[in-house]
Amino acid sequence: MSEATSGEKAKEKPNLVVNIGGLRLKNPVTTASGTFGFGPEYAPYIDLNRLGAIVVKGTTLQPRLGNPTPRLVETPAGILNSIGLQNPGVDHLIEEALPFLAQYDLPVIVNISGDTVEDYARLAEKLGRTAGVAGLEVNISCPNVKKGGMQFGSDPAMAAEVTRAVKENTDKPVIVKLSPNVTSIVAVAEGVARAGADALSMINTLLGMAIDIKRKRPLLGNIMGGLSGPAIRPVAVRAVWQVYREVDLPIIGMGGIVTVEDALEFILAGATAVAVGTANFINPRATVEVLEGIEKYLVANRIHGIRELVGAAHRT
Amino acid sequence: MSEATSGEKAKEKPNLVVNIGGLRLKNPVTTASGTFGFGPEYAPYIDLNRLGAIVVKGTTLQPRLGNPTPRLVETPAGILNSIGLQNPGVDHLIEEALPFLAQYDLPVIVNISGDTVEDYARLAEKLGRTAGVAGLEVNISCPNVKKGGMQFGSDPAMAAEVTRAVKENTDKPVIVKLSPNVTSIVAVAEGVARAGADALSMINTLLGMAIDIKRKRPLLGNIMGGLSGPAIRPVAVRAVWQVYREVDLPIIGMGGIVTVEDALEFILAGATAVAVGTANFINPRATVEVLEGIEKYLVANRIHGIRELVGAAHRT
Amino acid sequence: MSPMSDVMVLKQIRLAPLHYRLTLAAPEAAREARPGQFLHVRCGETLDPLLRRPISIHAVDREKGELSLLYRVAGRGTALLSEKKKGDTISLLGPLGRGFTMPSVSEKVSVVAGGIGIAPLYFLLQEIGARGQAATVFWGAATREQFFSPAAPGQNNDGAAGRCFSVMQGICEQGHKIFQASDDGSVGFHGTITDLFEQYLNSHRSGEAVLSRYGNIVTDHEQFKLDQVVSRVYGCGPRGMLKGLCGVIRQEEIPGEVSLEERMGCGVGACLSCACKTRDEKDGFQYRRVCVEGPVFSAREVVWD
Amino acid sequence: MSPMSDVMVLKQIRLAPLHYRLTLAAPEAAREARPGQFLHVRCGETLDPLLRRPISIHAVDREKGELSLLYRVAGRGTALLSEKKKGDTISLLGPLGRGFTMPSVSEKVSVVAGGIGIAPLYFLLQEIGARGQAATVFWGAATREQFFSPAAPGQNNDGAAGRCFSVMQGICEQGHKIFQASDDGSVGFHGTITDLFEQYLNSHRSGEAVLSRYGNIVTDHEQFKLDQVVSRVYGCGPRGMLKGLCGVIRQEEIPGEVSLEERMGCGVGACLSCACKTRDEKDGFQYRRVCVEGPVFSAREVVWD
Ligand SMILES: Cc1cc2nc3c(=O)[nH]c(=O)nc-3n(C[C@H](O)[C@H](O)[C@H](O)COP(=O)(O)OP(=O)(O)OC[C@H]3O[C@@H](n4cnc5c(N)ncnc54)[C@H](O)[C@@H]3O)c2cc1C
Ligand SMILES: Cc1cc2nc3c(=O)[nH]c(=O)nc-3n(C[C@H](O)[C@H](O)[C@H](O)COP(=O)(O)OP(=O)(O)OC[C@H]3O[C@@H](n4cnc5c(N)ncnc54)[C@H](O)[C@@H]3O)c2cc1C
Ligand SMILES: Cc1cc2nc3c(=O)[nH]c(=O)nc-3n(C[C@H](O)[C@H](O)[C@H](O)COP(=O)(O)O)c2cc1C
Ligand SMILES: Cc1cc2nc3c(=O)[nH]c(=O)nc-3n(C[C@H](O)[C@H](O)[C@H](O)COP(=O)(O)O)c2cc1C
Ligand code: FES
Ligand code: FES
Repeated sequence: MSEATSGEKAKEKPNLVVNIGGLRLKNPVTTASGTFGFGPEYAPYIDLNRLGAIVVKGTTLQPRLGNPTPRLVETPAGILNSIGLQNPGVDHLIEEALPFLAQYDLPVIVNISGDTVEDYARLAEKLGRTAGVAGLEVNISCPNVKKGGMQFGSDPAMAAEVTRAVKENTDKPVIVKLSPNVTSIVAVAEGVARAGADALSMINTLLGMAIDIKRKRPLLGNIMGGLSGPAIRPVAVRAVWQVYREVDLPIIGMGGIVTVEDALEFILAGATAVAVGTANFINPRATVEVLEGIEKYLVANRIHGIRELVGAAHRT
Repeated sequence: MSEATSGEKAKEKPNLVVNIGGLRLKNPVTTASGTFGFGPEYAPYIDLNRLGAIVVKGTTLQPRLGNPTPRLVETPAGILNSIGLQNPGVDHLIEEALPFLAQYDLPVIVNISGDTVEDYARLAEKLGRTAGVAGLEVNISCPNVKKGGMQFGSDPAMAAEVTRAVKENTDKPVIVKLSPNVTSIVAVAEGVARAGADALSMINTLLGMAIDIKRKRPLLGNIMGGLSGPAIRPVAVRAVWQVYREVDLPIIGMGGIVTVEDALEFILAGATAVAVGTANFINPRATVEVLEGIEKYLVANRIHGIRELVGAAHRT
Repeated sequence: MSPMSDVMVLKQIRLAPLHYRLTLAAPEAAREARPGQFLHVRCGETLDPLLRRPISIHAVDREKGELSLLYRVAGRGTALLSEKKKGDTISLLGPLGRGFTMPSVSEKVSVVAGGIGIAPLYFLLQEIGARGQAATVFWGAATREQFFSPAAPGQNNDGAAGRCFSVMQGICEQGHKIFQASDDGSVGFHGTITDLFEQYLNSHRSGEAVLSRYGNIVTDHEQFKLDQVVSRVYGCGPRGMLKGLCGVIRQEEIPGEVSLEERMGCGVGACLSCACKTRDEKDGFQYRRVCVEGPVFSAREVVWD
Repeated sequence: MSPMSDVMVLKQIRLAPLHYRLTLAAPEAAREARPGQFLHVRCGETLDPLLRRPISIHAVDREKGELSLLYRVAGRGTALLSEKKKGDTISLLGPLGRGFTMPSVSEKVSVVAGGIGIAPLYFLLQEIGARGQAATVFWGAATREQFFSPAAPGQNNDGAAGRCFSVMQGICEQGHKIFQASDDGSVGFHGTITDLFEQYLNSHRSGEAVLSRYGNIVTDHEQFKLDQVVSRVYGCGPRGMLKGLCGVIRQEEIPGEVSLEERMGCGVGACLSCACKTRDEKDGFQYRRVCVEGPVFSAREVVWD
C-alpha cells in the first residue's frame, strides 16, 4: 500500500482505464446484472468505489413479482435460476436505488427488459434522462420470461430492432446483452452492431433444466431456467472469441468468472471489460479480488495498460 | 444374486427392455460415441454384455489423423475436447473392430460422420450391409471438424437432407445425433423426424474454448472444442425435455451422466435410453453402476418397466 | 467490518448417524449473532458443490467466542461439512438475516420444533433462559434417534470420543420444559408435533391435563386461560409442519414467528432466489427474501400454497 | 480382475515445498507394475477437478505390497492429492500403459531425468539394480531444493516427522552412479542435464574425463569406446529436454526410450486425447496414444514439432 501511493511507484501502476462504447470505466471489473442486487447488498463486503461499474438487477417498466419458487438449483459447477425478472420497476429504481448509488464514484449501468420493443423504447427514454445512469444494458436474452426476453435475442433482425428503439431514445451508451442460445451469436452481434449498439455484453445464461427424481417433476418452479457459473465459462469464452473476430464493438465478457485467471481468459479472448456474476454468491469479494489480480498480472508481465491484453490471444 | 435368479424373485425383476426406433435393447444404458473406444478399452473393467448397446467411436469413409494436440482441457465439471474424429476409417472398423465385438451379445451402433451428404450415403450403404452393425448413429453435430459436422446439424433442412440420404441407403435403424449449438433444437429434431429418422441422440457437445493465460493463446490445438461432462447436463436435460414434447421419436439422452440419478433425470425428461460419455473416463464402471442403479430404483418404486418412467416428469 | 470470515473448527461431534454439532472459534460472529440468524457456510473448497449452504446459528458462547451449528447431512454440502476436523478453517458469511423478535419477559413462550428445526430455537431458548424466563418446548422428530438422546455418547470426528452433548439436556438446564412427539411413537406423543401442540392448547382450553404423559421432563403445570399459557409461539421445522402450526396459532389468534427455509444463492439479498410469498394488500401476495427479510417471518404474513 | 481399485494411503511425505512421496497399500498393482507404467489417480471426490491424473509408478515393494508415487504439485489435482493422509482411500486405475523395455544384463545403461522425470526412472533403476546391474544416472533440476536432498528431513503430512526418504540415496544404494546438473548451478553441472549428458558422451569419445567434478557421488569410471559406456538410454522429463535428448542419442545412434506426457482423459485408450506424433511411412506421421502405446516410446519414433 505505502509503496503504491509513494510518488515514484505510483507512476508504474498499470493503466486500467477502459472505454465501453463511450463510457469510461476506471477499471474493467463490473458486476453481472441480477447477481449483485442494487449495490447495498454487497457494500458490507467490498468498497463499491473500487468497481469499474455496477450493473444493477434487470429493470422493467412495471414492477414484477417474478416466478414461482424454487427459483434456484445447484448443478455441477453451476446454478440454474428462474428468478423471472422480479424487480420493483423503473420508477422505484430511480427513486430508491439510484440515490443510494449516487453516494459512490461509480458508473451505474441499468439492465433493461421489456415485453415489447415499445417497452424498451420507453425505458431508454426514461432512464436516458435520469441523472446517475451512466449507460444501459439491453437484456434481449433473459430465458426466464414468457414474453420478450430471449426471443428478441434469438433473431438478428429482432435484436436489431430492439437496439434501434433503444438508441433512438437515449444518448447514453447502449450495451446489448447477447444470448448464447443461438446458432450463431456472431450473426446476432452483427445485427445489433449495425443497429447502432455501442457495446456488447456476453453471455447471458444458457437455457437449462433439472428434474427432481423423487417427485418426478422439474425442480424449478418455472420448469426451465438459466445456467450460469463456472460450468458455462468455456461457452462464454468461445462466444467472446468468435464475436471479437467479426464485430468491432467493445465487449463486456462474463460467464463463470470466479478468479483472475478466468477474467484474463475473457480479456485475452477479446473482452474489454468483464463482469463477475454467480461468483459473488460464493465470494462477495470476488470482484475486488479479480481486480487486484489483474493489477498484479499486469505488473508481473510488465504490461502498461490493460488494453494491450484485449484480444491478445488472437495475435499469438 | 441368488435371490435374483431364484424363480419367484426373478419374475419381480423390472422389465428394462427398450426399443430405439426398431432396435431392441435389453436395457437402456449405452455408451456415448467417442468416449468408449471400440469396446476392448473397457472390457477389463466391465462385462460388455451388460450394456444395452455400444456406440463406437465416430467413423468416416477414410481414416482420419485427427486434430493437433492438446486435444483435451479440463474445465469446471467438464472437459473440452477437439479430437477431430481421429479414426481408422470404415474398412478398418469392419475388419478389426466389429469382429471383436461380435463375441458379445451386444448391439453395435456405429456413429458415422462425413464431409458431404454423399459421404453419409456411402457410409450408410456400406454399414447397412455389414453384419454385426445393429444401427447407425448419424453425427451431424461434431464441433471439431472443418467440413460437415456441426454445420449439417445447425440447419433443419440440411439435417433432414443428411437423414434422408442415410435412410435411403440402409434398412437399419437410423438415429440422428443432434447438436445443442442451435437456436431451436426442436426445429432440427422436427426436420430429421420428417426426413425419416428412427430415433434421436442428444446432445453432442457444446461449442467452447479455453485460453492459456501464460502463453496467451487457445489451450486446444484446434482452438475450439466440444464441452462435455456434468457441466452441460442441465442443457442436455432441457433439450431432451423440449424435443420429447414436440417430436414423436425415441431419444437416447446424454450429456453429463455420471450417476443413476443423472440418468433418471434424462429418462424422466423423455429419454428412452441413455448414454454414458465423459463419466467413463472417471469411472470405467459408470455404465454398469447406472444400470444397477436403475434396476434398484425401479424395484424400490415398484415400477414394472422402465418405459413407464420415460417422460414421466411431463405428466406430474 | 466485512461479515465474511475464515474461522477455525474447534470441535465436531456426531450426535446421530446423520446429525452433527460443529463448534467454531468465531468471536465476532458469536458476539453479533441473534437467535434465528444464520451463517452462509462454504462446505467444500472446490467448484462442486458450488454454493454456500445456509445453516442456523444454534448456540453461542460469547465469552469463549464460540459459535455452534447443529445440522443434518442432507446432501453433498453438509456431507463435506461433516468431514471438517478440529483445526480446519471454514469460510462464513454472517450472521445474516432477521432473527426472532425476543419476547417480553412476561410473555408465555411456546417453542415448536420439527426435527432439525430445533437448531435455531435452541439458541432462542438459550437467550430466553439466560434471563430467567422459562418456555415450553414442543419437539417432534421421526424416531428416537433423531433426538440425539444423551444415551448415545457423542463421537468427535477426530475419532476420539467427544464431550457428549445433549440437546434435550441443554434445553432442560436452561430451565425450560419439553414435550416430545415422534412419528413412530418411540418417544413421547405418537404423531406430529403440531398435533401435540394443538392438543396442548385444547387441553388447556377444556381444562383437561392429558398431556403430562408425553413430556419427557414435565414440571407440573397448572391450568390457566389460554393466553396465560401461551402468549407467543416460535416455530421451525419442515414446511408442512410450519404450515400446520401457522394454521393452529392463527386460529387461536396467538402471535408467533416461524423460521423458513428456501434454496439460497447469495444469502445477502442480491439474487432473489430465496423468495417466499407473504401477504400483500395490493397483489394478494409479494415475494420476500428469506435471507434478508427472513428467515424469521411473522406467522400471520406467510402465504402457504 | 478389473484394474480399478480403492487403495489405502500408508504414508505421505513432503520432500520439498511442492514435492511429495505417497505410499499406498496396493499389493496387486505392486505385483503387476512394470517400470514406466503409470496409475490414473482420482485426486478428489467431487466433480471438480473432474478427471483422474496420470502419475508414474515410482517404486514398488512387492513383498510388502506397497507402491509409491513421487509427484510435484502442479495444480489443483495434485494439490488435493497432497492432502491425502494415512488411512484415506484413493481410487486408482492401473498399472496402465507400456513401460520401459528392460535392458539386457550386459547393456551399459544411462538414465537421463529432468526434474520430477526421475519418478518412473527410479523404479527402472530399482529393477535394474536388483539384478546387480549398475546404471549411470543423469539428473537435472532447477535448483538444489528440487533434488529433495536428504539434508531436509521428510515431513509426514500427518504432522509427524516422517521417515526421511532421499531419491539420491535410494539410487546410490541400488548401486548406480549419479551426475547432477542444475539450472542455477547450485548443484553439480551448471546447465541442462542434456548438455551434461552430451558432454559426458563427448568426453568419452575424446578421451577426456572432465566430468567427475559434477557428480555428487561419482565412482571412478574408466574410459571405453562410446558404446561400451552407453549402449542404451532411458529418459523422462519436460518435453523440451526430451526433444534435446532424443536429438543427441539419435545423432550418436544410441538406442533409447523416453517417457512422454500428454493431457489424458480416459487413460485406457478410449478417448484419443493423449495423442503423440510418431513416424509413419505413409503419412509422415501418425498419432498414437500415450496411455496405451506409451507413455514410453522409442526415441527414434517420436516426432517433435
Ligand atoms: C435459513 C436456513 C437455515 C438453515 N439452518 C439449518 C440448520 O441449522 N441445520 C440444518 O441441518 N439445516 C439447515 N438448513 C437447511 C440446509 O441449508 C440444507 O440442508 C443444506 O443446504 C443442504 O445442502 P446439501 O448440499 O447437504 O444438500 P443438497 O444436496 O444441496 O440437497 C439435499 C436436499 O436438501 C434440499 N435443500 C437444498 N438446499 C436447501 C435449502 N437452502 N433449503 C431447504 N432445502 C434445501 C434439496 O432440495 C435436497 O432435497 C437451513 C436452511 C436455511 C434456508
Ligand atoms: C504418463 C504420465 C505420467 C506422469 N507421471 C508423473 C509423476 O510421476 N509425477 C508427477 O509429478 N507428475 C507426473 N505426470 C504429470 C501429472 O500428470 C500432471 O502434473 C498432473 O496431471 C497435473 O494435474 P493438476 O491437477 O495438479 O494440475 P492442472 O491444474 O491440471 O495443471 C497444471 C499444469 O500441468 C499441466 N498438465 C495438466 N495435465 C497434464 C498432463 N497430463 N501432462 C502434462 N501436463 C499436464 C497443465 O497444462 C498445467 O500447466 C505424469 C503425466 C503423464 C501423462
Ligand atoms: C440469479 C441470477 C439473476 C440474473 N438476472 C439477470 C438479469 O436480471 N438481467 C440480465 O441481463 N442477466 C441476468 N442474469 C445473468 C447474469 O447477468 C450473467 O449474464 C450470467 O449469470 C453469466 O455470468 P456468471 O456465470 O458469472 O453468473 C442473472 C443471473 C443470475 C445467476
Ligand atoms: C473425447 C470425446 C470424443 C467424442 N467423440 C464423438 C464422436 O466421435 N462422435 C459423436 O457423435 N460424439 C462424440 N463425442 C460426444 C459424446 O458422444 C457425447 O455426445 C458428449 O460427450 C456428451 O456426453 P457426456 O457429457 O456424457 O460426455 C465425443 C465426446 C468426447 C468427450
Ligand atoms: S439468497 Fe440471494 S436473495 Fe436471498
Ligand atoms: S487418455 Fe484416452 S486415449 Fe489416452
